[in-house]
Amino acid sequence: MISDPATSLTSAVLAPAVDDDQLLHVSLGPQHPSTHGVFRMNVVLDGETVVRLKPVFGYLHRNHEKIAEGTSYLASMPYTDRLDYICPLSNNWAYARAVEKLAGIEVPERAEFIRVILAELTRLINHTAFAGFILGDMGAWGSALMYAFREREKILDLFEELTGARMMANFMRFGGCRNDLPDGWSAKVSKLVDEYGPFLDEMEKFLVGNEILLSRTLNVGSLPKEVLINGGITGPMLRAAGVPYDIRKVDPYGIYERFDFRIPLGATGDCYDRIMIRFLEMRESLKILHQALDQLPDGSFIHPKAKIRNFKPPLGEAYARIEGPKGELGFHLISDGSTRPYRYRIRPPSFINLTLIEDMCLGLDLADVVVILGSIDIVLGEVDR
Amino acid sequence: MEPSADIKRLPAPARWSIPGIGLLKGMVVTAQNMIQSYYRKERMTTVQYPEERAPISPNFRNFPFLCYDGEDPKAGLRCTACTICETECPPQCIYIVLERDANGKSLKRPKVFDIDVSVCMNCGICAEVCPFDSIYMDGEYELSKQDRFNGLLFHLDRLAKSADYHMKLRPKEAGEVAARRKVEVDKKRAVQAAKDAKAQTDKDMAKPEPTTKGEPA
Amino acid sequence: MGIDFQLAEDMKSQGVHVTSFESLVNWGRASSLWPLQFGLACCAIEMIAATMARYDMARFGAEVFRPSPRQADLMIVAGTVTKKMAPQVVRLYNQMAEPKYVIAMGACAISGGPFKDGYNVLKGIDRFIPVDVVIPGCPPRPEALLDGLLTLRAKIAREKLLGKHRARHANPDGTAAFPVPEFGAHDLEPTANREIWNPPAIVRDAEGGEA
Amino acid sequence: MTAEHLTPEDRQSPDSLSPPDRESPDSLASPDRESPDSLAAAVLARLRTAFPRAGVSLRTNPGPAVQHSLLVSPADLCDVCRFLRDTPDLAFDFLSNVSGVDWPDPSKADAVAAPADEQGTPAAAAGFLEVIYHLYSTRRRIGPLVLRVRTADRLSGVQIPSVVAVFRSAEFQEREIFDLYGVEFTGHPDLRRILMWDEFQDHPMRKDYVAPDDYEYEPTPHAAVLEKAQRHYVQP
Repeated sequence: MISDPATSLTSAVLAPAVDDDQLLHVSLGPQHPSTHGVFRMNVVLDGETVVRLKPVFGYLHRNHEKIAEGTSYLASMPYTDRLDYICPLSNNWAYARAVEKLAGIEVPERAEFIRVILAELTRLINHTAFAGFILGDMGAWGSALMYAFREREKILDLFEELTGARMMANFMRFGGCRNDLPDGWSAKVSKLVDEYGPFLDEMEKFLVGNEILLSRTLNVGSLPKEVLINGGITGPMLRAAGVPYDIRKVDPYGIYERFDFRIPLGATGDCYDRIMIRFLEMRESLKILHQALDQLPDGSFIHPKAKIRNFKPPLGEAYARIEGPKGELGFHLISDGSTRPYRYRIRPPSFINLTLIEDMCLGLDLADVVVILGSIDIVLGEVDR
Repeated sequence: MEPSADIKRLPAPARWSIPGIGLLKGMVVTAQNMIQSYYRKERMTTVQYPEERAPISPNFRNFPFLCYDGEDPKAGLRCTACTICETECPPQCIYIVLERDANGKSLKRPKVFDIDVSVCMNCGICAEVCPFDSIYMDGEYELSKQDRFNGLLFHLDRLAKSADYHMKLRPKEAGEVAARRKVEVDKKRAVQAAKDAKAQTDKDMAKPEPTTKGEPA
Repeated sequence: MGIDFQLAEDMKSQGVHVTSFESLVNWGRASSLWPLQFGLACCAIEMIAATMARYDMARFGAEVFRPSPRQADLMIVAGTVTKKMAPQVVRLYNQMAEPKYVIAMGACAISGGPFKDGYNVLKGIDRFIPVDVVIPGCPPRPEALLDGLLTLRAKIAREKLLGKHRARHANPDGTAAFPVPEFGAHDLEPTANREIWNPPAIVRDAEGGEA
Repeated sequence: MTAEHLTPEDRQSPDSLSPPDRESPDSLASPDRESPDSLAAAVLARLRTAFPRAGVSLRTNPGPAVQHSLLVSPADLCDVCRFLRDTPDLAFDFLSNVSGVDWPDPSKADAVAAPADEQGTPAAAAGFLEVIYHLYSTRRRIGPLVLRVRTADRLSGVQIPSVVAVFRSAEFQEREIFDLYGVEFTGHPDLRRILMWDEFQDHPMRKDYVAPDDYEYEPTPHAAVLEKAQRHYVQP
C-alpha cells in the first residue's frame, strides 16, 4: 500500500545520474510521425534512458470552450464532434447528457437505444483504430492500420447513412436524436456485428502472439493502481491495471443497466494489457450491440417537447460524464438562464490520462516512450480542445 | 474481493518454445488477406475513384443549397430571407440581405445570400431550422479550387438549385416536403379562393342587382 | 516552341511518342507527389483514410508519406493551424525542397473554418505560406482529397518552366523560404505575411449588400 | 526477462480471452449509493465535526441537476481534500474534473450556487475567479462531490492553494486554469502556461478578454463579427 499516491512518484523522479551537460535533450514533436498529431514531448536522455519527460500541449488548442460560451447550446453540438474526432458520437452523447441533466430533460426509450448502439459502434471504431495506430508506433506501419481502417470504413458507411456524415455526425439532440433510423439500418448493423467477431479473431491472430509486440509491450509502463486512480487515469488504461471502474457499471447512465456485459480487467497495466483490454472491450461491445439491436423498441426518437431553437436551460450547473472509448468524458455546464452557457468545460480523458506519462516513462528507453504514448490512446483534438 | 484478471499470461519459458511462431502466424494472416484480395469481394475494397465512385448515401451532407420551385431560380426561390439560418449557423458562414422595394417594404426574398464554404462545417443545422423548406444539404463534394477568395464564396446564383434536383438527390425527404407543400399550397389556395368568393359575394350583396331589373322581359 | 497537338496525336497512333521537355518534367512531378507526413487535426484522419485500402492514394503516386520535410514535395495541411503551431508549419514548409506544393485540406486550414473566432486559431494558412489547392469540407471526404490531388496535378501539368509566367520554383529569384512568425504578447508577430496574403477588400453598401 | 503471454489455447476460440464467469454484473454496482442531493450535506456534517473551525458552507444548486456544492475557504482546501481522500468511509479518492470560472459579477455566482443558510459567506463586492472540483469515490462508487473555492478578487488576489500534493490529476488541469484564467495555484510543482505559448500575456477565458483583431476578410459577418469586420470595410 502506498501511503500517499500523489507524491510517491513525483518524489521518486530520479535525479540525473550524470552531469547535466552529458544529458541529451530531445524534442519529440510537434511534427513527429508517432505523436498522434501535434503533441510534443521534451525528453531528457541519459544515453537511451529517459530521465525527464515534459509534455508540451497547446498545438491544437482550438478554443472550443471559449467559442461555446459565445454561442447557443445547439451550436456547440457539431463542435463536440471535433473534440475526439475518432469517436464523435460518444462526445455528442456526453454533451447531450450534460445539457439534459442541466435542464432536466427526459429521453425517450428508443433514443436511448439508438444512443447505446451508436456509442458502442464508436467504441469499436476507436479500439480498432487504436490497434492499427499502436502497431504503427511499433514500426508495423501499414498492415494493421489497413485492416483497422477497412473495418472502420464499414462502420462509417453506416454512420453516413444514419447521420449524413462519415465522421462529424452532429446527431444527438437534447432529448433524443436528430432523426430516426433509416429503413433497414438496424439489419445492416446486425450483419456488421455478426461479422465483427471473425475480424477480431483475425486481428488477434495477427497480433497476440507476435514476439516483437510482446517484447515491446510486456512490463512497459505499468504503475500501481492507487497512483493511477490518484492521477485521474480512466478508461481502458485504468481497467488494464485491474481496477473495476467503468462508468457504464458504477454510475450507469442511459439504459446500460439493462444489458448483460462484463468489465474486462487486466492484471499489471503494462502496455500489453492495455492493448489486450481493448480487444476484450470490443467483444463486450458486440454483446451489448446484439442485445440492443434485439430489444430496440418502437417509439419516438426525440422527446416531443424538445426545443431546437431558443433553448434556455434553467439557472444552475451540472456535471455529467460517460464512459467514452478513451475514458471518462465529462461535461461541466453552468447556465445563467440565457441561451448561451455561462461556463462550458470539457473533462477530456485523453488530456488527463497524460498526467502520469512522465512517471510511466522514467527509466525506460526512448523507444518505449512512443509505445507508452500510443497505449494511452490520445487524440489531440481532445487533449488541447 | 479483488476480481481476477482476464488477460492471462504464460510463464516465460513457454513463450520462447518456438521462436518466431507468433510472427509467422501474423504473416499467414497477411498472406491470406493478400491472396483473398484477388477473389473475395469483401477483401477487394479499393474503389477506383475518378473512374468509378463508391455509392454515397442520399443522406450524405456536404454544403447547403437553396431550393426553388419551377423553372426560374429567382422567382421560385423558397427563401424568405428570415435569417434564422444565419443566426443559428454555428460557424457563421451565411450572410443574408433582405431585398426591399423602393419604399423600403420587404419583398420577402434575399438580395444577397452568400455561403462561405471555406468556413462551413457541414453540420446541417441550417437545413434543420429552416421553416420554409428552403435550405438543404447537398451531396456534392468535388469542389477543390485553386483560389479560395473567388472559388469558395458561393453566391445566390451558385446556391440556387431546383426542387427537381432535390428530388433526385433525396427522393424520400423531397417527396415528403413536396407533399406537405402541396397540401399547404392547396390549403392556401382554398383559403384564398374562399376569401375571393366571400369578397365577391360581399360585393354582390352590397351592390343592388341592376342586371335583372334592366333585363327586358 | 510547343508541338502541334494534332501532330503529336497522329504520331502517337503510330507508336512514336513526342512531348516537350516541359510537359515531360511536369508529368514526372505530377505523378510522384510525396506528401509530408503531417497531420494536424480531424482532417488528418480522413487523409489517412485516403491512403488506406479503400481509396488508395497510391494509385496517384502520392502514398509515400515522408516524415522528413526534406524528402517531401507536397504539404497537405490537414486540420486546424493554431497560432502556436503556425511557426512550425512555416518552418516545415521552408525546409521542404523546391518544387513544393501546398494543399489546404478542410475548412480550418483554408480559413480557420468553424474555429476561426478562436483566439489561438490562425484564420487560414495562406496568411503565411502560398496555397496551391484548397479543398473545402469539414472534413472533406477522402474522395474530395483525391479530387484535390487531381486538381493539383492539373495545375502542375500547366506549369511553365521558362518565360515571364514561369513557376516560382523555376525562377532563380523566387523565394523558397517565407518569414516565420514569432510569438508575441497577444498574437503572432506579424499576424500575416503581407507579401503573399492580399485578401480582396469587401465593399458593402449601406444596406449591407455588395455594392 | 520475466515475460509471459497468452496461452495458445486461449487464442483458439473467439471468446477465449474472457474467463467463463467471474462474478455477476451486479456485484459491481454501488453498495451504498447516496442520492446526489444529500451527498454534499452529509459530507458537510462530517467536515464540521472534523474541522470545527474550517470555512465550509453548503451551496445549493437551483437547477434540476441538484448537484449541491461545498464552498471551501482557500486556506482549508488542502486539509479538506486530504480528509476526504483518506477517511476510509468517505474515500473520495478520484478527482475527476477541475473547472475554472470567471465571475466578474458576483451576484451571478450566488445565483448559480445559492447560499443554503445565513452562515454562507456574504457575496463578495467585486468579481472573483472560482475553481470547482468534482470528486468521486472509486471504491464507494459515489459522486460527484462538488467543491468550490473562490479567489479574493480578479486582479492581484488570485491565489488558491494547489491540490496536486493530494490529487495528482489536478496537475495539468490547474496549469490550464492558470493559463486561461490566471488563477495562481500556490505550491504547484510546475506552474507554467500549458496551452498558450510562454510569451502570451492575457488570460483568454476571462469574460473581459478582447481577442486580437484579424477580421480583415470576413465575407459573411453578422452579429458581433460584423462590428469587428466593419472596421476593415472599404466605403464605396
